[in-house]
Amino acid sequence: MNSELPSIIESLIFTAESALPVDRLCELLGEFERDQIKLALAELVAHYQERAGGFDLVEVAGGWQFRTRPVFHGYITRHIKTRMSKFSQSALETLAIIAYRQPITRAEVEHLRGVDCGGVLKTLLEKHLVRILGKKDIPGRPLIYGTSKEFLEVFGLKDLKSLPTLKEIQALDAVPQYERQEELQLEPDKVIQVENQLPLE
Amino acid sequence: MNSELPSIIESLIFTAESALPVDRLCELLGEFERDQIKLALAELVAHYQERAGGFDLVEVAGGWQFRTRPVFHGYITRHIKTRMSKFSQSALETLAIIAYRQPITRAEVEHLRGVDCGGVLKTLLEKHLVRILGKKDIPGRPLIYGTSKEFLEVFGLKDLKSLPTLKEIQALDAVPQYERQEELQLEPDKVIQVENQLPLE
Amino acid sequence: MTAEAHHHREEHLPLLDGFHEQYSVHLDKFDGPMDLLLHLIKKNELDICDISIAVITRQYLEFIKLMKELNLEVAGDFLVMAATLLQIKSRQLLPRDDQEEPEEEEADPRAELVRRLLEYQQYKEAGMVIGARALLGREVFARTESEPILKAAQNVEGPLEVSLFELVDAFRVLLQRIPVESFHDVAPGDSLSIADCINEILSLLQEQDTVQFDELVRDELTRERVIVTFLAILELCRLKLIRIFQGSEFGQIWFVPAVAKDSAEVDLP
Repeated sequence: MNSELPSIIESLIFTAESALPVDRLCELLGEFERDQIKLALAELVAHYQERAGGFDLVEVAGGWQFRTRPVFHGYITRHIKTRMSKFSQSALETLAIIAYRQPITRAEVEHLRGVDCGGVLKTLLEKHLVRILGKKDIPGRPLIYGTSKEFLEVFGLKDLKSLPTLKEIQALDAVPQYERQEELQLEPDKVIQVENQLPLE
Repeated sequence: MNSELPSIIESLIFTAESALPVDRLCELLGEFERDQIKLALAELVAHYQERAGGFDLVEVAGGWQFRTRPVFHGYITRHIKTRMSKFSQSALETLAIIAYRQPITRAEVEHLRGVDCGGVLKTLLEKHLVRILGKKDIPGRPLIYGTSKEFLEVFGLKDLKSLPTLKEIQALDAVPQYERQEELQLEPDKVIQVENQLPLE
Repeated sequence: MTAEAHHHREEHLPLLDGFHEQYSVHLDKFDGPMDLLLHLIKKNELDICDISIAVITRQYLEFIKLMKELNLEVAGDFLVMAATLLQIKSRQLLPRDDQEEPEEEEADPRAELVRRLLEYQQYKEAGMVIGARALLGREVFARTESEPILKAAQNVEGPLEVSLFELVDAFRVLLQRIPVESFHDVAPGDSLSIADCINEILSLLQEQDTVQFDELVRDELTRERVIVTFLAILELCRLKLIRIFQGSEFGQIWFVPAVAKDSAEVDLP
């Protein structure tokens, strides 16, 4: 095996605009065998994992990319503005429904959430996290939606299969966890008390 | 010395938009001494030099930067051919007009956009997204344009019928129908009536 | 919340003076009726599969009442759910008619709601799990600087990166910019299938000099196909792109390009 191959691959991944799929690597490096390339890649991944430096070599959206390790984000945001604002609960819910149930229509999302989702859907489309897949072959031909490559990139997922399964999520819930929502008192006169105490159970 | 400092510095240089001067590093990492920072930086430089991988940590224009090693430039420039080409707003607009109003002549596109579209049209033809459908039997016999099979492929459409209509996109913002419906009666006394009439289990 | 709304509320609810901000934050936490229902179920320590509709309905209505007292806009979705709850409640309370439908198992009127709640809860939790990941651009960063040797290079080929939404949105923005009268006939609904058909006919005419109507509908002789094809031909004729011929009455319809293709030269700079 060419001893420089890992370095060549490293330089290609380093300079790529987005995550570099193995297929494209093989295309770019036509003079090497696919097996050689995969072996060299594995070597690189092992190196970065062991070293645990400022960044890692990770697989996202079907490709390989260097990304900083999450523990350092507090330092990085001192000079880089965070692009992503925190997602609202409704955005996350809608995104989850689309991710797990795609292809899905707006009406189906709204039936599951019990609320109008037009605004949220538009925002997700504008952020390129969700995309229009086409139209459904039913009367009215409604648009159908699915998640995009950017969704995988932003959430650091290798592919849709690497989403936690709903079963796994349910198992998480079985473990008692603190109520994420603070108590809401419905009797107006008691409201004030609650607001002042705010004890989390 | 903080054993994480080299990694922190590494993550900062990695994410910087241009070469990062030592002064700037010290500014960003106010909790560390300048000497510590310089020492950690020296450690990093030594690491990359010794490793001789795909890229180096080098000092350019008074700052520190990761740069691929020149020996690999022959490989790196191969990227150019597979780099994703982004759409300019004018190309997108022109394509949208052609997609939604085909068959259409160049003059009609230009009338709508209010600017010359020759260059954009040529690019779209070269990218095979748009094709010449024929000639129009009016003075000057202008060419008429329409979208191609590649256009459908790029956008993942089955046919032109699957293009979302403007209405569908605008509908995302619209207020749902039922909000304009009459208010549900929720007056407290009425509710209590219901409670009183019906025996509760 | 607008300043006026805030003011208005203060006049009417001196009781909650000074606590509006926090309170409205709480109200905003509910992402719709399903979310509110789940909260009420949890708060009452009920099992989703065996909820007391009476208790939940009462508290749900109280909540909506409170929202109204606070002058918060109650979205239609909340009212729809209120109606659903009241309907379930009344169905539960109806005397069971044994004579009429003896063969049918007595269905629990709550079943549909329970199923929806369980499903909603699943996605709500999935959303939280997804949201807890380290996100690119927030906790995790990729390299932004491009390599100097690549910066200079122009690229002509390469896969295109654009979404369908961007395309429609570009068209939408364009329409906002230009005067309405020049764009009065924006393709409504299915007329785009006529565009498909036009595209098809013009492609055929590039390969052969003449096309018969029959040729176009031969493979798919449906009412819709015939009508769409006919409309496409009329449109092509109107646009002066084709000429139509008919040999005899009720005879075969032929069409040819309006302009011979050999005189085709590109009119681009």
